[in-house]
Amino acid sequence: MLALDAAAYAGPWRYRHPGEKALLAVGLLGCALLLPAWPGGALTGLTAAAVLLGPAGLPPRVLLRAVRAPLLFIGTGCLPMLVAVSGPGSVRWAPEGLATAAATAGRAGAALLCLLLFAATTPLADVLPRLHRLGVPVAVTEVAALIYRMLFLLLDSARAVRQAQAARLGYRTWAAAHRSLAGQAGAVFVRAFDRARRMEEGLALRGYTGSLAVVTEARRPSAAFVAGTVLLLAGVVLAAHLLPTATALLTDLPPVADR
Amino acid sequence: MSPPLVELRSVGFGYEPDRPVLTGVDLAVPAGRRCAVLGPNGGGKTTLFRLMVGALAAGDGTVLVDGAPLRRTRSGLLALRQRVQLVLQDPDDQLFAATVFQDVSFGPVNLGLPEPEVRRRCAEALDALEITDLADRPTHLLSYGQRKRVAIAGAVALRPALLILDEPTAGLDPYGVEALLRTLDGLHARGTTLMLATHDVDLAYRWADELVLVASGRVSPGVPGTALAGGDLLAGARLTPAWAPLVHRLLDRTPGLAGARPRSPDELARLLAGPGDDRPAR
Amino acid sequence: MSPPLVELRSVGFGYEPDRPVLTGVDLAVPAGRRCAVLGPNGGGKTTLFRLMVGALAAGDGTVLVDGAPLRRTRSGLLALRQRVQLVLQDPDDQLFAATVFQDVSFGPVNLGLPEPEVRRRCAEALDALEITDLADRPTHLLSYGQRKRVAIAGAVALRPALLILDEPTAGLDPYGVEALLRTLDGLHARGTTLMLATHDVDLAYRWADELVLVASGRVSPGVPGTALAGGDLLAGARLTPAWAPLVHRLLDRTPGLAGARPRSPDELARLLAGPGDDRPAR
Amino acid sequence: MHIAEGYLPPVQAAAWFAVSTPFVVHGARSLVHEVRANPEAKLLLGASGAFAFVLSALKIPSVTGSCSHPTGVGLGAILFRAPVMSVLGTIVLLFQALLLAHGGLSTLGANVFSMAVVGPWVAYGVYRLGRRLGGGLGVSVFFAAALADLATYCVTSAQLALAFPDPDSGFVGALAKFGSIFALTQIPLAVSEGLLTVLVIRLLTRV
Repeated sequence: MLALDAAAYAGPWRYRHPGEKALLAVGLLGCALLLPAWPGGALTGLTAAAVLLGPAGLPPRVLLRAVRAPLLFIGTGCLPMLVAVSGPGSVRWAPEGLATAAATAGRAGAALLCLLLFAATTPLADVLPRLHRLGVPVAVTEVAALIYRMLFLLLDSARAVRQAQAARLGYRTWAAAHRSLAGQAGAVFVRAFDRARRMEEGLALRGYTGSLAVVTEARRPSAAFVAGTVLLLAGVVLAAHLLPTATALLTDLPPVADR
Repeated sequence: MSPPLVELRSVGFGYEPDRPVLTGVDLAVPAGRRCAVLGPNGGGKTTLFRLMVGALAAGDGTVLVDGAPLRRTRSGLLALRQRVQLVLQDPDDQLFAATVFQDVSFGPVNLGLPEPEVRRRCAEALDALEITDLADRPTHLLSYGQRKRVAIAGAVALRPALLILDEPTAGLDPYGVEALLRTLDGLHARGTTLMLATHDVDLAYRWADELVLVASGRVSPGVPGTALAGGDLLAGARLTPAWAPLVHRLLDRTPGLAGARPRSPDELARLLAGPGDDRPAR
Repeated sequence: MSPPLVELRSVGFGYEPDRPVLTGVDLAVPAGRRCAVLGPNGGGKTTLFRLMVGALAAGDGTVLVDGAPLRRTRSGLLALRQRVQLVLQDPDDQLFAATVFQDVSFGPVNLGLPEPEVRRRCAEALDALEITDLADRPTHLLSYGQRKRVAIAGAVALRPALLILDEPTAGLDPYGVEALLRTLDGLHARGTTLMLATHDVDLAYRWADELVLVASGRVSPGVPGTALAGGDLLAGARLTPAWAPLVHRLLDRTPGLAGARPRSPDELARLLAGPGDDRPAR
Repeated sequence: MHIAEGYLPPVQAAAWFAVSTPFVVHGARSLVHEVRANPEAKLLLGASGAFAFVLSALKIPSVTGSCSHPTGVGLGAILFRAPVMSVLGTIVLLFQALLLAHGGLSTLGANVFSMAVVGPWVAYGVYRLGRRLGGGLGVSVFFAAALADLATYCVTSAQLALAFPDPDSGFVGALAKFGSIFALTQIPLAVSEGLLTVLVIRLLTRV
């Protein structure tokens, strides 16, 4: 199972309206992107992490596992900023790149936490049927919903096929692993289209003639949550602007007082 | 007297021109029945069901619904689907939506019912299948047994008069089978006529009030329970005998137990243990 | 005396830190057994099997193979996989090559055997499963029962000493079940130790020479056949009693039939019909 | 390799949305059209998208011993058409962001351009060209999949180079730097993906 998906269904914000969680997460994401990395980005990241681990109730274990791969990308992606090339073979350390690298890593790290704030609290089951309100064609949202349903079936198949192959020594050598992987992809492909065919028949029996419309669970938006979100966002923006001024004042004042 | 819900009259069908899967099928399902369809894999059970719900067009013969010939037009089929629903063996063939509630709502929404009525129907179907607590759960995190119930609820939400279930107990453990049968009894008590396919001869014997045998392209309705004790009919359908009718014959030869009719091992165990001795064998 | 093929000593396991699936498992599978593992869905049967084939690492305790602790290194697992093979319930999860022969040859090819030896092993496995005639058929055009056999052949081609089958009879009709059991008996006669999971208490009773109950995280080996007639152990495992042991008790109370031990309804039918009367009830 | 959430400067992230949108809208239009003509296509598209998601989650062994994931864009574009892949790819990228935290919302535009627009079109173009030049199925599929994989990573490198030009040599130097990290190391993996795709296509044409 996918840990973020499972967390979204298990968490305390499960029954909140997806719109209000989107407002909070995307609002914070905007702060992370648009405010200067220091201190705005850092503040945003801290806020997102605090909300995620606090009221949103995400187990720290899940959070740590989720950030591993993206952090690896961020780390690798920042390395080239620390060197400069002026021509073939002439490479030098570029200490001036450190600021860019730090700002980028900070921004990306904060943004990642904002993304997780949405992903780990908002079930796609609540999001997909509402996407057409944002102008996405219904056919596309219905296809997306089918992808969402089928990908779990296929992930299970892929996992089971891999285990069966491993049991029959399918990953012993590099060549065997390639053969196994092709078999795995092929088996999943055949399963995918078998699933589609069978689901077509199954849905025809339920009266499918072209529309997959369903009624969505009612989710009442909470005025308090929205108000809290707006306050929090305003607070982050304000703090991001005041903090440099305040620190500047604090660091500037003593010398002034000395004189 | 009201006509049968669904009736087949000398119906024949084959997927390929000269290889008939079913021939000369005469079968009537009156309202109120609990009908078990027994037969081997590949014997034609699923084809029979598909003919009854109009998913396949009969090659020969006539399919009647409420006494009137089935019209295979859009509106004819739409009317049929509100009278007869088929639940397939693998729930993953019929569940497509992200949550249980969304999935169950599909049929009523598709009928064009207003939203409050859709919600009412869903609540009713979830209640009938005893899965109200699952309503908000994502489909992909359910167990197999739970998904089976959701698939049945999706059909029940259309309020069919006849509900046909293809191997509903396959893949369930004994406890799951008993729980599902109790739920089906509840549906039956609410007035739904039931028809189910099974390989389990003992299950058919103890649950059904009509037995239909489907094998090698022939459909034999009205099979007596005693025929499940063995014999050519059963062997021809590649089925093993049921324990229960044999045990009944054995009981009739056992002093003090003649006439006892346990239909499950549990009942037999109870008969043999304590209360069974209330008719002391002297 | 040779050590058990596989032995678990106070093994515990959980997929998540504080939710154990199995605890304190002590189980030994000596060579030559026909062992049936009974238990409800979600009770831990599959987890037990995956621990035995090294697909999962035991949280606590030790897994011994041929008396030596299992090393979870590349070579340790390689050796294990040539001794113990697990066949999963759904054959589609295990068939990934285009034709039956290619699929069955997967294991031997991965072992790095020379081609003539690969062919010999495949021919042997196909023969053991009685599917030699299917060798060149594409796997996806086979029936469910045939696919099950191909999946088993794929494991048999590695010549395991212990073959574990997860619900091999699920989805088969009674005839298919009997045919598969006969085939498994053939494998057993060729020297393969067998272990299978099933929900079917009567099947376990008549086929196995050792019964293991797996329920709510506990594994109870050496369950006597009489325990399948009912009682707390069985009820705790959410299983219904088997007919056969109850019928045996009943037979002992029936004049002229005491001591008869039919293990299937077929045998009971024969006993009650003709030859059963060779001990006339007077 | 998806560009992580928040990695690109906001203006560039927005620009990539602007670049990708026409392709995705075009893809969505042809999807809506196809589904209207043929309702069953919805299920096939659902299965294709789910397959693409799962494919990108498979672990592919590389010659260097490390593991990576196939992009799957080559296989997808050969099996379906490039415009449809652009919309399916967008859905899959959104799911990867929300279910796996691979990629992100702000970088969706950039990732869509490399993986759901350029990759599929390269695969489709190379495959058609290969077939027209008389290349066998295997050869055409190999180059289509391998080059689509490489093209995807080259575009990603270019996107990063545009965002973070080298202090001495600007875009060109940055392209060399990011390219050597993301695209050069990808060559063996592209070869792996090419071989894998040939094996899958062979398997599928045989059945």
